[in-house]
Amino acid sequence: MEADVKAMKYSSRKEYFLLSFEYDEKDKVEPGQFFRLKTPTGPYIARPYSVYDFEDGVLTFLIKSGGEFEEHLKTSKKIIFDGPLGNAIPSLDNPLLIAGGVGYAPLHFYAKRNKSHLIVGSKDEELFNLVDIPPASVYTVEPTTALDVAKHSPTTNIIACGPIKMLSRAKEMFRDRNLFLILEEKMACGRGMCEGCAVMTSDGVKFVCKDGPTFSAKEVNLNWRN
Amino acid sequence: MEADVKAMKYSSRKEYFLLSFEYDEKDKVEPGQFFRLKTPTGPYIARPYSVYDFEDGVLTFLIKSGGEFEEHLKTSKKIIFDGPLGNAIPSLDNPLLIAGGVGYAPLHFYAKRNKSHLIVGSKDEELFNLVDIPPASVYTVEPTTALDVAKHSPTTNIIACGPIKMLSRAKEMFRDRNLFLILEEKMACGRGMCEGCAVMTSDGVKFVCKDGPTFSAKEVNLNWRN
Amino acid sequence: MEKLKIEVAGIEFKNPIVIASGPAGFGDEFFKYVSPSTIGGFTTKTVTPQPKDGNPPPRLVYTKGGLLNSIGLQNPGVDTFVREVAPNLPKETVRIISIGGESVQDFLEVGQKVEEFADMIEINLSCPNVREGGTISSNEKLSSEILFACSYSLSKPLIAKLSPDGDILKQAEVALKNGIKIVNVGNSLQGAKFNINDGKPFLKRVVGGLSGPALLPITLWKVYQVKAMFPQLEIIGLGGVNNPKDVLECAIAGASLVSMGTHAMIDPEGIDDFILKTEKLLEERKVSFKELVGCSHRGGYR
Amino acid sequence: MEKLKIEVAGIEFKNPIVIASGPAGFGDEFFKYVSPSTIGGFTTKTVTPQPKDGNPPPRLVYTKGGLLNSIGLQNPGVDTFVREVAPNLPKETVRIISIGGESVQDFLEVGQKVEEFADMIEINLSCPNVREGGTISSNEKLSSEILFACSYSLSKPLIAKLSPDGDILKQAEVALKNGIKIVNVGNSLQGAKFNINDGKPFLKRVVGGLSGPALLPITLWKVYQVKAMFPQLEIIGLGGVNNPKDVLECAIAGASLVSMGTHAMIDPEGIDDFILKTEKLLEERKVSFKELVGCSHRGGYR
Ligand SMILES: Cc1cc2nc3c(=O)[nH]c(=O)nc-3n(C[C@H](O)[C@H](O)[C@H](O)COP(=O)(O)OP(=O)(O)OC[C@H]3O[C@@H](n4cnc5c(N)ncnc54)[C@H](O)[C@@H]3O)c2cc1C
Ligand SMILES: Cc1cc2nc3c(=O)[nH]c(=O)nc-3n(C[C@H](O)[C@H](O)[C@H](O)COP(=O)(O)OP(=O)(O)OC[C@H]3O[C@@H](n4cnc5c(N)ncnc54)[C@H](O)[C@@H]3O)c2cc1C
Ligand SMILES: Cc1cc2nc3c(=O)[nH]c(=O)nc-3n(C[C@H](O)[C@H](O)[C@H](O)COP(=O)(O)O)c2cc1C
Ligand SMILES: Cc1cc2nc3c(=O)[nH]c(=O)nc-3n(C[C@H](O)[C@H](O)[C@H](O)COP(=O)(O)O)c2cc1C
Ligand code: FES
Ligand code: FES
Repeated sequence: MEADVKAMKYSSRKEYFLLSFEYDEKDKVEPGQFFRLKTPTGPYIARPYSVYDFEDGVLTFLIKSGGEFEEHLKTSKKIIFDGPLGNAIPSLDNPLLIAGGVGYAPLHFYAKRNKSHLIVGSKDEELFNLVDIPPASVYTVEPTTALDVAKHSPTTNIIACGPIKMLSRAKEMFRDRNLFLILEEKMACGRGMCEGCAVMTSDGVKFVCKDGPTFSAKEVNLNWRN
Repeated sequence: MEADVKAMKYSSRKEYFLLSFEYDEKDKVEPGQFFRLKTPTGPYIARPYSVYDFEDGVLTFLIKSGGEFEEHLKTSKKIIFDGPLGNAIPSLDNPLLIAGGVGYAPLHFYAKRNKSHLIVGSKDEELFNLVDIPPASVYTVEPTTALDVAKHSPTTNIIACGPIKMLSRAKEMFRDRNLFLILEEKMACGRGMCEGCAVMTSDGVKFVCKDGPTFSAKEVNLNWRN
Repeated sequence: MEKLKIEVAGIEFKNPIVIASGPAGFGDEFFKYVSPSTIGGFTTKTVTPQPKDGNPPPRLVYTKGGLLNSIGLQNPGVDTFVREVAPNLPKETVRIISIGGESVQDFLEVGQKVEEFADMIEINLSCPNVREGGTISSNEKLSSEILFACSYSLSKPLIAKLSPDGDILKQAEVALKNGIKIVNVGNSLQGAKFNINDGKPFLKRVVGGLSGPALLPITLWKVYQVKAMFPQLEIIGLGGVNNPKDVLECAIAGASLVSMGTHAMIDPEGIDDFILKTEKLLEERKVSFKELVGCSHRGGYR
Repeated sequence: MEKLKIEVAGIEFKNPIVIASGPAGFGDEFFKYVSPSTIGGFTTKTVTPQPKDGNPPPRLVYTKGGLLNSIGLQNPGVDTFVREVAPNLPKETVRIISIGGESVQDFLEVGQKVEEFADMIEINLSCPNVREGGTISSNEKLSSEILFACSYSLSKPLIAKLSPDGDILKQAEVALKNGIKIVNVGNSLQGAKFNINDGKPFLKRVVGGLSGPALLPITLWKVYQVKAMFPQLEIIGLGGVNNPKDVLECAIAGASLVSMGTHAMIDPEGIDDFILKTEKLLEERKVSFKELVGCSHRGGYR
């Protein structure tokens, strides 16, 4: 489907931006789901982005700058999109949300719709000037990471989204909690056809696009990747 | 160099369009010269277009729809350009200008700056609703071609621009007149480096971009192409 | 849709558009978006004797205007395939089952097990993402033996899927000599991409298969050469097709069928329209697909 | 510019960016836009014994994200070249003269005549646009003889320009066996495009050479393979380079020099900036170009 770019707002040093366009909600959009985005001129393969916000018929995405998609966005007025794809983050009782960098996107949307605690970490301070963070959340700039902070929380239910190294560490640290990880793999079809976004689980190879992106930490073997 | 698209105006059935952007005339722009145009997202190789008009710092081009350049223009707000390239049409005494289709572009510009007679032919009537044609010009829709009309003119100096078949016929018909042809060949560098836009002349292979695009009909061997 | 019909090896195709092996998987997801009655044929993901997990991630790398994949033939193995997948392949389209393996034995085993569910069988000799030491097609002896054994033992029409990386004429000759009448030209082209932040390849096996629009001119030249040298072969043109115009170009170069992988995967909802537009191009030119096939070798159609 | 310096075959390059043979012609126009002191090396258009008119038009076809060319080695012939062009090649950059022909004799004649004006000589074995029956590199015997004779008779460092269409390892082996220490991987890839309005090829010889960004992953994989098999060869990475990142990728794969044809042609004014950006990428990563060369074969640089 096609839409006009409604707004594209950069952070101060242009490391991140928020992209929004109107979406006539034919299918329900849930936190954790993603859309595949490209422009009419490229990139050739649409890139998947988690929904950062959906309000009053406007979808918003939080995107890290520097790639081919942004290159095309710089001149294009139109978006070609496809979604919502993937599954919703499970509804947990008052979970702790741990976000690293643009991993904040799905958790922002989740926090808006579900009671939860939030810790956001970023190497790059300017992220916090771009996004909105619910009151009573914690945000932290490296070297103190979101995980360092989270360690001190007693909450059982945890949902983490961020760089793979952070997720691996979270899996180590929170072995005995009810931890969910929102995973990322390069995608081509976004619908479980091409076998591109594989993740190894206790139940064999699964796909981030179709079976995820949220997985129970216990279920996934992140070492397969290394 | 980069410029914002100032206007893009289509003919009724979208077969043609006029594209304009601002140009700060560092180099003098003369009728017969061309610019290489693309957008930041493509096409990969910029396409050459003759200047249709240059007034008040605004360059205008007359372009036939349907190609890759238009594809990118549909969404792009920016033009990347390069020019003016090529040589000016020689200044002749009150010449007859014969245009076929978008071959009208350089002749429109020439007619604005030089006293001349003009005959424009087009398969497609809607061209005439898009472009402006000086008063006292003739325009004709196939099957009566611009050449059929031109036959009856006694003028010695003739400049023709249009499809290669029209130019070949003009060369046949006006053997004993002072005929100039504005030629077209696919171009890559636009500056006489790549040897892409070859034309055979009595003086060996020349290049449309560097030695043309206007050539004396006597000089060129159009049969080399067939 | 009269202008699109074509018969190949005695099999009627309502149109020449065949979905390529792999990008659309086994069809279960794909046919949620595409009605099997619109497409000429559907090729399954390649099936091997044993289940395969495929390669560890990353399996995909984005490149400018293309895609590099290293899936590694993940599939449930022929037994599960025959039990759970094959019987459900839609009969409204020509069912092409792609078979893979390492040895003659492998190909025969898979071929024989899937045969009853297939209208045609495609012998995948050219996967860039599994064997050490190159594709099977780069080994003339092994591919000869596989093709000969399959020709001898299988009764459904066979397609040999060749590699765009090797000598295409040599591969076509090997196919023809071993009883094959249809060749698929070809698979994805071998490519690599490196991470400038650590100096390592993005893909663990370094090499992946490049697909996408940029391949089209390469595909067209290979199709043209094979048709020029072996006019008796039927050719499937595959690699980079992404526009209805490309379908006509493939036919003109010599292809009797035109296959699409990546494009069908990234825009399944658009396939219906793609086929309608292909038909429209033919109608505007008052020519049928069949008349176009190989016409560049006869001086064009006009 | 310390981070960009590299020495190849005893010749100092201030940076590894070498303009490829052809798209920038003989330099007369090109050096109006580019200062020779900014680029590492400049390769002339290929020179043959006799003048060549080249192929009749069209010589270019636009493809999606690429360019198909069929120039046909138009050049003034070696005698005019040596009289009018060669003495004026700028000495502020490494002057590489590309030589072509049909026979051993041809290559020797051109090589000997141009040698005094060249810092290096590139032996073009891979032009897709002149010979009937394929490139010289597809003929092992002929290319062996040419390379052997040149190695024996010419004293400037020699580069063998290989074809991406043939078996790159075989070609590299042939080069090495015949005394060549530098290989250029590679030329444009063979491709074709057909006119759907008449069913004919756009190019009179049907085939042309495809260049452009999409080739990069293909080039990288070929560079990687050659470096893995023949670590003693110095490699020029060529085909699809269009971004400073690509220069680093080529080095990582194994290239000691990185060449650009089409990109240098379409954006000569941008080359200065391109080289500055390449240097900046290296500085940000605290690594020199030389350290990157082939580092993927050593587990990366970090
Ligand atoms: C389910 C899911 C959800 C996602 N949600 C988000 C989200 O909310 N926000 C978000 O920003 N991303 C998200 N992503 C990631 C996103 O899909 C893209 O992968 C990402 O934006 C990069 O794509 P691109 O087109 O911007 O960059 P690409 O062109 O793919 O490049 C990616 C990066 O690599 C760099 N690069 C290019 N070439 C090289 C090289 N040779 N060596 C080293 N580096 C190189 C580029 O400069 C760039 O920084 C999500 C992914 C998944 C799977
Ligand atoms: C000096 C000079 C001046 C010029 N001035 C003008 C001018 O003023 N106005 C103007 O309109 N043009 C002009 N041209 C031509 C222009 O440069 C382009 O060649 C032209 O616009 C087509 O480029 P494109 O990107 O639009 O289309 P392309 O993408 O190159 O396609 C060209 C046409 O071919 C069709 N096509 C694509 N593939 C196939 C196929 N397989 N078979 C058959 N057809 C196919 C497309 O649909 C399209 O109609 C000039 C050229 C020169 C050399
Ligand atoms: C994700 C992906 C998976 C593929 N899997 C297979 C496969 O299992 N068997 C096969 O023969 N080809 C496979 N291919 C190759 C395609 O069938 C096709 O030959 C190639 O992608 C070129 O065509 P395209 O440009 O239309 O995609 C795969 C390609 C992709 C992109
Ligand atoms: C217009 C044009 C002319 C070329 N002429 C030659 C030539 O004379 N000799 C040669 O060895 N290669 C020639 N080439 C090939 C280039 O040197 C280069 O190998 C190829 O274009 C791939 O690199 P690129 O993608 O950087 O352009 C030519 C390429 C183009 C596009
Ligand atoms: S992206 Fe294709 S299976 Fe997930
Ligand atoms: S376009 Fe390169 S010489 Fe004319």
